[in-house]
Amino acid sequence: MEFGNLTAAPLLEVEGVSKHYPGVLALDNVSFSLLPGEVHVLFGENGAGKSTLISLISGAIHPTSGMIRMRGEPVHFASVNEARSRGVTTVFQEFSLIPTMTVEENICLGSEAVRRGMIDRRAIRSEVQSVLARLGFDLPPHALVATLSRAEQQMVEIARAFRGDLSVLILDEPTASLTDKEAERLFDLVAHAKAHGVGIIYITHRLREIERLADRITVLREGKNISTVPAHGISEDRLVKLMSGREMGAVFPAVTHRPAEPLFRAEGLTTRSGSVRSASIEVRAGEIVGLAGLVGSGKSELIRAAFGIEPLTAGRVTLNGQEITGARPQKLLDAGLIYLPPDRRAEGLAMMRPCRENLSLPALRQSPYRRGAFIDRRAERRETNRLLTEMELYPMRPDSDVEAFSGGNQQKVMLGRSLTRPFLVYAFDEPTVGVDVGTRAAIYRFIAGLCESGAAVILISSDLPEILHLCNRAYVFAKGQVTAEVPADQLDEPTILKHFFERENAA
Amino acid sequence: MRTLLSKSITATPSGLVQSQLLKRSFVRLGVLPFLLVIALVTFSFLSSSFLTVSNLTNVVRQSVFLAIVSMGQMMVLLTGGFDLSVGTILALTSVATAMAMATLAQIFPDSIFLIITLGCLAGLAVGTIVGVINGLGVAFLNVAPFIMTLGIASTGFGIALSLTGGTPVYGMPMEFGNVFGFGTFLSIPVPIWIAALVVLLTWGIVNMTRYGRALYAVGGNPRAAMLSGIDTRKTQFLVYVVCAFLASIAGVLLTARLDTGEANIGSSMPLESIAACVIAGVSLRGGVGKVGSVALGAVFISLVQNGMNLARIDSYMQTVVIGLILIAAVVADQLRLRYIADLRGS
Amino acid sequence: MRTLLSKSITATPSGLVQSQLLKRSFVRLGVLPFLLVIALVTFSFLSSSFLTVSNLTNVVRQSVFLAIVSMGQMMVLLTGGFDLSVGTILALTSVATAMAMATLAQIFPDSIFLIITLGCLAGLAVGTIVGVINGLGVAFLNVAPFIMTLGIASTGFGIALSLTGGTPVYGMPMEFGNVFGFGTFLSIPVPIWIAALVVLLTWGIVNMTRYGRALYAVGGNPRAAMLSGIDTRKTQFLVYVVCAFLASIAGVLLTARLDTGEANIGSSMPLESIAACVIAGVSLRGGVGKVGSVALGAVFISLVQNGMNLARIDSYMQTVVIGLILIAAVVADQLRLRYIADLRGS
Amino acid sequence: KDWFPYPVNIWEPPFVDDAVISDGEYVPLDKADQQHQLCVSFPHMKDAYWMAVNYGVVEEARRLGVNLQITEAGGYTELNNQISQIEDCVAGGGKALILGAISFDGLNNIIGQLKQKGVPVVDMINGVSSQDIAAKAIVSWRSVGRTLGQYLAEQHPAGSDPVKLAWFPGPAGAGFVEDATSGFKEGIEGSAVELVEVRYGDTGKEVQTRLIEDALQTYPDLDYVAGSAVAAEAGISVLRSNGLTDKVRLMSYYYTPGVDQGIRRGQVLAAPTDSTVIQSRIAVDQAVRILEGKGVTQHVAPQIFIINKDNVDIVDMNAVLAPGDFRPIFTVE
Ligand SMILES: Nc1ncnc2c1ncn2[C@@H]1O[C@H](COP(=O)(O)OP(=O)(O)OP(=O)(O)O)[C@@H](O)[C@H]1O
Ligand SMILES: Nc1ncnc2c1ncn2[C@@H]1O[C@H](COP(=O)(O)OP(=O)(O)OP(=O)(O)O)[C@@H](O)[C@H]1O
Ligand SMILES: [Mg+2]
Ligand SMILES: [Mg+2]
Repeated sequence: MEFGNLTAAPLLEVEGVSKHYPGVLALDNVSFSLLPGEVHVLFGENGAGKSTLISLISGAIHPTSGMIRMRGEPVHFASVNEARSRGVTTVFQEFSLIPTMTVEENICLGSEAVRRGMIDRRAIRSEVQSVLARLGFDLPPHALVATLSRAEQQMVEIARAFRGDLSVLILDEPTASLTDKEAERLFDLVAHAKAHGVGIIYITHRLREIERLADRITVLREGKNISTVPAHGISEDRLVKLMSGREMGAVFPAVTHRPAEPLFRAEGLTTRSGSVRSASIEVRAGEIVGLAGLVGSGKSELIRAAFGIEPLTAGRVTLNGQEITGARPQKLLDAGLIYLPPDRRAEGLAMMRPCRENLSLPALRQSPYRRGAFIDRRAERRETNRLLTEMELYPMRPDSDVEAFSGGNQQKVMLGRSLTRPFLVYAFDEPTVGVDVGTRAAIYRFIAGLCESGAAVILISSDLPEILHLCNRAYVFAKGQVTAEVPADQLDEPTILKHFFERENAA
Repeated sequence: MRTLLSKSITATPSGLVQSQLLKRSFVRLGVLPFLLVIALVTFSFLSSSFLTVSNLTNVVRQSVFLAIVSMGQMMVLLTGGFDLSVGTILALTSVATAMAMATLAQIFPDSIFLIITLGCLAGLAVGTIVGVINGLGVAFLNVAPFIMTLGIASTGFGIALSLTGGTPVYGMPMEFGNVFGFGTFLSIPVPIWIAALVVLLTWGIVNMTRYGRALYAVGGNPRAAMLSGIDTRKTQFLVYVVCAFLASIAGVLLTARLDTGEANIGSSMPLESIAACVIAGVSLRGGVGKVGSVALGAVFISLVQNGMNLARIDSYMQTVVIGLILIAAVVADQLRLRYIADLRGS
Repeated sequence: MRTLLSKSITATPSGLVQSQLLKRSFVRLGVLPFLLVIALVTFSFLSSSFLTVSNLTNVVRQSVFLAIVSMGQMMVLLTGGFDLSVGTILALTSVATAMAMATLAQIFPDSIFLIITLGCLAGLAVGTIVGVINGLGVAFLNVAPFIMTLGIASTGFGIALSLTGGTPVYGMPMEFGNVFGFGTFLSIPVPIWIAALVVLLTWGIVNMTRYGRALYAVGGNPRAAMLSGIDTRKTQFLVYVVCAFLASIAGVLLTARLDTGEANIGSSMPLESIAACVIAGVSLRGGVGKVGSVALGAVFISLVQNGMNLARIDSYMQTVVIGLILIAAVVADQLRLRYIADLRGS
Repeated sequence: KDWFPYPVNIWEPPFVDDAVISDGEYVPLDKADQQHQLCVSFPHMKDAYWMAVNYGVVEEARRLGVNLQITEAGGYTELNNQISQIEDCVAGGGKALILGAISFDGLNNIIGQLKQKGVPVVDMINGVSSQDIAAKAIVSWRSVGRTLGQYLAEQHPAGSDPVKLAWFPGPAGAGFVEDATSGFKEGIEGSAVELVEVRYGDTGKEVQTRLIEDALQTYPDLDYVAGSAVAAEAGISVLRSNGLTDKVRLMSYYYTPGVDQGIRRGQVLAAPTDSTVIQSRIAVDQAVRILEGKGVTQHVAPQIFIINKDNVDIVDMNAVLAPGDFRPIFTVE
């Protein structure tokens, strides 16, 4: 692992910036510097202020105090556009994509090639194609972004950053919902950019990536810069301690599976959109079953179809012996199946509603929330507070709108829903998208808890280690079909990867 | 972080503290109470007869219809919808009620009570049916609420006209008007009692029941609501029915007040009711809004109109002023949101 | 429902192919062309004088004003906004143009050309200023477009009325009407030429320029647009100015057509123009819409009105029919979207 | 110079359908004893006709030396608003109400209430069915329509070659529109005039223009376009554009500056007038007389007459129209 030369003049300096948000001091006098040709990782708990910091640098928001220098001279980016014109491009954590526009339009949005005042369609097309080719992302350029899965949207967001010439590249959790295949391509490009003297700020919660990419690491906690350390030879435990300020056990708990009677069975499911074709899986009580596969392989769609939000053309789904094919979510929730979607913004949360309401939503027809036709608001308050403490939400602001929460905290609120009432089968789709190591451990613990308390858990994940450590069995998807069921004893990386690409090898 | 912040607040000099107090009430109560007070003061300077019990009762009675309609409109707006047919519903209800009563009066001339009850029911039924149609269109045919309700508005108006031939319908028993139009109970006009009841019920539904939550959820993020097991279609369908029902209550009251069935009323209701909601801070994108404020909004609009009449402001000027006031109200609300920003969490 | 549909499709493989063909064109062209054809056929059966060159010219000429206004309205809708003041802008422009010309005609009785040019400019200026105010309010004071434009509409109307007392403003040079109202070029009425130009320009702006993209982006997701380096405020501000400018062009043409300045025109414009957009598939949530379809939408509405007049459908029925047609158009569009889904799958 | 004495019709007994109508002359008070506060309520203040009414009441109030507060409801769909405005005005100290009603029956309640309060109501222009009014200064729209119809019938008596007429009275549902229409139908009954079409529509000029254009498409052989003044004015430019100016003739059932200009230029054939200004002046005088307990002719109205090219120059326009430079006034102090 090679080093950005620390002697060179810094490309970017942030000097004592603070950012006040209503009721929150998101950044507290933080200083930070970026050298040309280095990958500088920002590391910290959810809500530590990472995104806020890079939002400041990229001109999306403005500091309450403090200043930013670029190549020595002070700069005040009034807008993202201005920052970009100075070569600062950003991949935001909450995507900056327009759902109603096509992939192509999104990729070149705001800086379309123009000829004589008119948009130059041909130039744009070729440019987009080349970018996608370089990244090796196979995305349909004319598909509406609204019809893409979160992962695919993430790829669009990334592709956008690699257009034009850049001097500072900011990546806010770019791999949060990517599988290794896509991630690998990204890493190559990062390395390439780095070799050309681009300074890269990289935010991630995945320790493996830090190990893989980082030259220096800046740890933020509660909006303060705790310390900046060179990456080589720093241990994970040390990082985690810096991050959370306390010792932390292993990320992955030891799960004891006691597979009992089958609770969830999907047989020969085929979706109308064709994203899943005659796929069958079975999940037993007391076990965690993983669904793995590349982006767009259909691992989510299978469950989405079972949960009645993707039209089916064939197949049947049974829950605890009772047929539930094509039933609507309300019925399914009552029957004991809950699905937690991967994209909290699009499908998870009502952003302008308070945290509390978002949390209690699925359980309002159950006691203790229910009082006849009414809501027992005291009980609701009590329950939600309990759940939020259980989910370790910090800062604890049950009454403020989730809009104002950090990414990870929003995730916690959404997952908290699965605790509001008991279910037989839990389906988590990318449950740890953008959550910090501590929270992740917490989430894993409570998933394990669910399993051990005899529930059936389906874990859809692009993060292999998750599958490997937590699952009892795993189904591997490719091109919308189940290519393999991997039993516990064969559950290791090579086996699964083999099945990822099976079709391609065959073809 | 919270500790940090509360420090920084307590650290602020004493002068700031008082302004903080004002701000707090501003934030809690919203901007309307302040506007109401301002309006009251201004107009009582401009006209001696403004700040009298009789006139203020007057104002409230005049605002009754708008207030009731706005309740329904608000619920629709909460789901991210729209109801442009409330005016037509008023008209249809009025015509239906009058016709029903007129016919019944022919058949059983002397059983007043029966006539009135059945007449009202007929009116409410007709109005509510319009809501059912709106609901079906929006919830099950996915027609954009704007067009659905606009289309129905035009259709219904046409029907009302061809029913009446454009002339008023009379022949309702006097008692109807005497009770529901001009009657008083504990020296407060009956319509006000009814409106108060409606507002109270709406408040209960919106804040205390699951259905109310569903309204906010559907408006806030339909897909999320659906995944959380809320029947978004049912929620939407119902809200249009409820809205229509409330509108037709207003229609019945208005008919009682006019003592005739008129096809030609309510045309300004859709925009006025939406305006009442928006100045009360209801978001047209759905998911945001408070019942109390909307009621105030309706009263506020009527109050301003009344005040301007008493202050003898020439009626061209009035249209100018009312326009500016609407805008001013929303601008003020923007300021309020800023303050919220300053206060939140501390 | 959905599953049923798709089943029945997969069930009939042979019928599938043909229906697919129809569907594809349906999907590509949208629903309006079909509706237009249907309307044309129906009405030419109902009235012999309908399908004549003179009448069709008539229809197009009548649709000119709505078409031009709808262009502006559409751009506003694309950004997720609203413009309820287009009617008032029409009225103000009309009054301003007429007054300016009348006064100028007093001063330089014989320099017709000067009078007309300055008069038009005056009208356009006044109209556009209204847009500037709307823009400032929405983009910089964050007032909800609905209220901002509604308030301005009321204000402007009041001003227009107090300028004229509601009576027509006479005294414009005949030539103005002769050219812009009734003149023809290559035996096609001048207003049609101008409208065509406006539609073409709008099409260019919306589809060929960065600003056009910005409109869609801001409507599609304002925050994302901002993060993509688009100046959302500027975009919004401009769109209201442009909309007002187009509306005032329509106003000038209408004035020429009526030969008088009128404060009482355009009251139906806001809703009609929005309706024209929505049946053309423009989303009120912003970000979706095609210029071509909107132009068709405007023509369609005028065509139906004209057709019904020629078919001697009585006025009451007309309001009923127009309402139903609006809804039908949108329902048909829903079917289309469902087909799109199928096509993507198969 | 004074407007009175003015030739009027007098109804005896007042307010009943089968009253005996006699001719007479109206002479108002020359001053009010004290400065009464009167309320005047209009349906709207958006066209030349109501401008003439406004002119009439204002001038008469000034002449008599009383105060007025004038409100306008904003259109014929705003009945509820008119009621509120009346309540407000009375609450504001109005001693009497001069009412241009939106609805024939819809205001009976409020009128009843006012009577109990001892506030006399003078009914002008549009008319109401209530018996609780104190006086009426009304030319019924029905008889106005009938007058126009009869005028036309005289020119095309039964037996003469038939003529086609399209009728554009104004917004559907507005009382005066429906009345004028039925009156007109009565007028042309049994004549050679064929009423081929009745088209309601908002009294915006652009709407009327469109209706007329379509009518001309439907009936290429149309002889007359008649209806509201707006329709007549719109007709002028439409006919000009289709080069039909001397083929199709225009008539209006009430009188406005536009119609006036049209008649003088020979573009409009004829229009009846209810002497709008006088009617309004009488209403004010009646109100004052009632307040001062002086004798009042309870039910009276100017005689209707047709204005056409022949008499347009001799008619005193101050009895019919507001002066060109007049702007609506909403308060007289
Ligand atoms: N728009 C906002 N309004 C109010 N508070 C905000 C807003 N955005 C962020 N915050 C607060 O600022 C703090 C930092 O948020 P930020 O998104 O920077 O955290 P983060 O380090 O990116 O966390 P994550 O890893 O979950 O993305 C959090 O406490 C968050 O609640
Ligand atoms: N939320 C969604 N809305 C619309 N289409 C979707 C959505 N999610 C997935 N799809 C479509 O279904 C196909 C399969 O997506 P799916 O989510 O099942 O893939 P996946 O294996 O879960 O990969 P990932 O979810 O990581 O993208 C995708 O190519 C996408 O086009
Ligand atoms: Mg973040
Ligand atoms: Mg997925």
